[in-house]
Amino acid sequence: MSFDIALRRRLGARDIALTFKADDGLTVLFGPSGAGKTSVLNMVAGLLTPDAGHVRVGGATLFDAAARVDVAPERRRIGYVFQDGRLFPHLRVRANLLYGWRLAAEADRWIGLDEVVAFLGLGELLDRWPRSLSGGEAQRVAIGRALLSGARTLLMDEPLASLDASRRGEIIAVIERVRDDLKLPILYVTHDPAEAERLGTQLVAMG
Amino acid sequence: MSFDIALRRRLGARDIALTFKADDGLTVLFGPSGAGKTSVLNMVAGLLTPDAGHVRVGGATLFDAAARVDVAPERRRIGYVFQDGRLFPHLRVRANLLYGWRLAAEADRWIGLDEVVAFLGLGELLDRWPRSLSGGEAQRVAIGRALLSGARTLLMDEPLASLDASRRGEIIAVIERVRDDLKLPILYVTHDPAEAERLGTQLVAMG
Amino acid sequence: KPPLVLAAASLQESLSAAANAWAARRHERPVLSFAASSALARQVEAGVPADLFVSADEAWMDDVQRKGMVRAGTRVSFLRNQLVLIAPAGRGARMTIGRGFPLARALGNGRLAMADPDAVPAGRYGKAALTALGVWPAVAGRVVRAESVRAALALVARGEAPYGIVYATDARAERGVRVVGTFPVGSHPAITYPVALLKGGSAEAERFRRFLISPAGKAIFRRYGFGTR
Amino acid sequence: MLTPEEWAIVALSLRVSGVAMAVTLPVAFGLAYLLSRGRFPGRSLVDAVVHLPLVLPPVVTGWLLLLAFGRNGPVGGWLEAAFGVSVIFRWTGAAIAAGIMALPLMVRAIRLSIDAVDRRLEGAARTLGAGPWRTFATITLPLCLPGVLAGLVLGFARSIGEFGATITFVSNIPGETRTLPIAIYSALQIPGNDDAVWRLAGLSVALSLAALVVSEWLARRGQDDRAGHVL
Amino acid sequence: MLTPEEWAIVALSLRVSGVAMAVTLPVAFGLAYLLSRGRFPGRSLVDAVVHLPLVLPPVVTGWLLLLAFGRNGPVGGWLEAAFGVSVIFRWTGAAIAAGIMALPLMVRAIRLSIDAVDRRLEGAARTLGAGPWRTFATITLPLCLPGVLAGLVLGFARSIGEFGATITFVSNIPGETRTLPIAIYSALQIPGNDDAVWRLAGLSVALSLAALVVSEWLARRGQDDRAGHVL
Ligand SMILES: Nc1ncnc2c1ncn2[C@@H]1O[C@H](COP(=O)(O)OP(=O)(O)OP(=O)(O)O)[C@@H](O)[C@H]1O
Ligand SMILES: Nc1ncnc2c1ncn2[C@@H]1O[C@H](COP(=O)(O)OP(=O)(O)OP(=O)(O)O)[C@@H](O)[C@H]1O
Ligand SMILES: [Mg+2]
Ligand SMILES: [Mg+2]
Repeated sequence: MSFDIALRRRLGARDIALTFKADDGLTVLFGPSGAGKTSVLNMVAGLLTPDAGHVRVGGATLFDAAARVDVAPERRRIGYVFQDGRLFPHLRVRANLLYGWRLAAEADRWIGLDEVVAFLGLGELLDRWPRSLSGGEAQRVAIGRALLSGARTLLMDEPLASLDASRRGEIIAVIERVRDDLKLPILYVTHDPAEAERLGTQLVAMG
Repeated sequence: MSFDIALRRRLGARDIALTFKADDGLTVLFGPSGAGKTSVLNMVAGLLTPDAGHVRVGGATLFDAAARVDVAPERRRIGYVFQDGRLFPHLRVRANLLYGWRLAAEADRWIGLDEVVAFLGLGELLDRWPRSLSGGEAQRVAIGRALLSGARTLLMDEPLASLDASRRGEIIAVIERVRDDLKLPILYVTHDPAEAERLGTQLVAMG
Repeated sequence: KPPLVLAAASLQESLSAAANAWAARRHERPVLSFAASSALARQVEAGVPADLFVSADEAWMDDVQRKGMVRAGTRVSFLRNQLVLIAPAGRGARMTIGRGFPLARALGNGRLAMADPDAVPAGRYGKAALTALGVWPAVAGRVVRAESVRAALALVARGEAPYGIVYATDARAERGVRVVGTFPVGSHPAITYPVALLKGGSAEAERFRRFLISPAGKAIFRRYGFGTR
Repeated sequence: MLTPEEWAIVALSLRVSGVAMAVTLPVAFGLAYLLSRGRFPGRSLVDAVVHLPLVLPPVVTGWLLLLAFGRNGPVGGWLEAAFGVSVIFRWTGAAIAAGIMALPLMVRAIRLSIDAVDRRLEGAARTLGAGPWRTFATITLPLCLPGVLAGLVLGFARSIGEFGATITFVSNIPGETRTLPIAIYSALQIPGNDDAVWRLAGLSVALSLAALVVSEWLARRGQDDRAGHVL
Repeated sequence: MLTPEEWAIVALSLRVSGVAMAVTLPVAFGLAYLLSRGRFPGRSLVDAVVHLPLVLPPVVTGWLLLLAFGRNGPVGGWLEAAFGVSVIFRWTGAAIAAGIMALPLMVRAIRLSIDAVDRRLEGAARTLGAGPWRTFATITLPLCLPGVLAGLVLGFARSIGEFGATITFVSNIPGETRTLPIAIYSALQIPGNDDAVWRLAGLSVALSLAALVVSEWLARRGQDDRAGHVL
């Protein structure tokens, strides 16, 4: 069982709630804008505390309101591609990519800088500051940063939203490899039915 | 002739250059990530000064390096949906939407707040601060803000990137109406072939 | 370790000269710290490791003594000063200062610069003198209360005030002002400067104190315009 | 509780600091904007001059003010000749001293905030039809409000505490230039008068505490609900 | 150009301000962080106490320091008993006075920058495996560096100019506590000695000008190339 999730959280006037279990593979989370997909990802990552429920990933309990378990985000070993990139503005692209990699134990690293740079096409960007990147370039760096952190679980919030078709294809191929060869549980948000179709092992609808 | 554009601009190590003329309707600008699409839009809007060339929209010269013409952005009457939203963080959603509308002459307003709120589904968001919006919600507000400014030209940088299919359909319908009934020139960036197919009167490739 | 002497700022030149003379007699030159008498007195009262205190003001020395910080029998008022009326150089007529002298008329709508009559010693002496001479009520509203005698002196030297009241020693050293009159000695309490050895003061400090109040020491101060007694 | 005389001192202090802030704030903002956005030769010089009142002992600043605004000084002479006004020995002079001493603190805080404004938002406002001035008033200014507020708090506190430059420049005239710190100083000069010192110092503290609480409340009102991010 | 005595005064001033900044900066940062992020009862009180040295006339602050650090004072007595050290009439005391007077300026500037840090970036660092401390050191701290620098510039300038609290607290002892402003005061006490005053004031100005230029250069180096946005 890769995900066993039951969450409830109040945000302003809205109540975000979701319960699902998913087997190994890539779980696509879909739903209309504002349904609460990003909020769920934040709760799984440990950045937002649920009001009630539990989060179990790959058998490990990361959060359990009843049992008062709440593993710190940095110990959840989750790679998160944020919807809005969130690159560190004071670090060059290379340092952004290596931020998590440097913190990971040697044994946990399942991909290297060179490979990431190659399939994301980041070669010429390594010495640039994030603010000078185009929208798609920033998104690719964010994907690379999450992959390089040696995570055991991936959360991806519309990672391909503003990328062109050929680049998408290359990245999808890598995600498939992570899903099939490394067998990492992946929680994936997308609005693109074709993407959901191709990548998803299962679908969870929200809202 | 809606667009007559010839531009060149150096950005760091890259040279962005594009020349095209387009008839009435919606011109789709497409190209890989980093090709310079956003830069071109910025130059048309007057936010980035080209090193050389000219920008003519609907017969009016907005920029001409040789003739030293450079119309100020606020007098170009261009509605711009930015790739990154750029909502004003210190104004509530309603004030964001009305920012340009209040500045437009009565006669130039071709859409009202109620209509925008209805087809973009913003009803419950009007009193919220931008920072609490979800990705797709913020994008919709950005679209509404540009439409409400009474612009004579629209620039849209992947406006539908993170919206679900049904919301997309509604917005596309409005864009078609603007294109066909109001006959505003629109310069539109997208990576989605289906979107380009459905909306584009013509296509311009970059990079 | 050389003795540490806390002394009123107005004694800066004269006491430094005295310390140099002391050093010339093959003594270690004392360390001199100049500040407002009030600040120094508070430091003494806080128990700082100083040896001698020279105040421009008997009241602060009284306070220090009351708090038990003075070595008994070492307090001597050894210097005197005079109070003078000054005007900017080249202006203002000489005035004979006596009962009801026409200071208010001379001021016109100008200001009279003096040190704060409620707080600073020079101001207190000035107010006492003007009161005794019966002119205080007429000029009180025109008084500019400067932070110190030096500041009052500067106001007159800059021409911001047509008249000022300062010590004779100050007026003497500033070329921008001239003395137009001297206050009669009886018009105000005697202006005297006490010195005392502080509790815990060293033997060398006591020797320096004795030098200051000796004829040789007093002669140095007279060179700077002080009277001695 | 307070004697009438103490009330008068507090009222004067508030008037002096209030006027000083009202006049200095626009100047500080202008300078901060210039230093943050301007690229002109002599920028470092302007920066340095703005910092001078901070670096020089207050007495020296007061003395320079006296030289400039005095009857024979360049500014003072001109004021006298042109308008027949004199600021020396007047509460207006105290306000000038307070404003000048507060200026560097205010400029720094405001500048820090202007530096941090995301200029792309200004571009967005331009495309929506706002000219440079309107963009400034509706986008730039509100976005750097935290810095303006911080500058105001620092400046007000500094001006309430201003002593050295004021007494040197405009002396200590009851009802005119005897602000709280000057009254405190006078009280300090008299042996055995510590009670009066403590009372007056307590008043200063109470005054700026009130200002502080108001400013915190204003800042909180503006910020917390906007933040919204729950991460 | 400078007399040996003047050199000694400059060196002492630099030492006093340098040590004051080195010690005060971490304290100021800690307080700014607490005030920006902390939510605890008594927060306003801490805020008020931090501002006190700004509000009170420096002489009063100096006197309070004297009472606290004097031989019979609570801190001074303890220092004496525990370590056998006394800061009174020592340059270390001057550094304490300079640091205390600079503290409020530094806290405000730094706090303004911490308030402006986008906390979502800290969240991102956490998901990448950085614990709270590492996140602080690699994300929060660098992002509020402009404020730290601004605080340092303000604080340094203020401490170079500090006079009232210093002379009240540690007197005017050549080679030990006679910093530049105190030397200027001493020179001012001697009528007709304006040349010396101007020389020393010029020295102060030159000193902080140098500090200012260095800080601007540091700030520029850090910022301009990162900004990158051409809009
Ligand atoms: N502070 C708040 N006050 C009120 N509502 C909030 C607040 N924060 C978030 N919300 C609402 O919670 C909902 C869930 O947001 P979330 O970002 O999880 O949506 P999403 O499914 O990721 O949407 P999108 O596809 O547009 O990114 C949104 O409707 C949002 O407006
Ligand atoms: N300051 C700079 N230094 C170097 N290169 C820059 C700078 N600013 C922009 N660029 C580069 O210019 C190129 C054009 O950027 P632009 O944002 O216009 O691309 P885009 O076509 O919109 O891409 P996307 O589809 O990813 O948004 C990018 O490769 C970007 O990295
Ligand atoms: Mg989302
Ligand atoms: Mg782009």
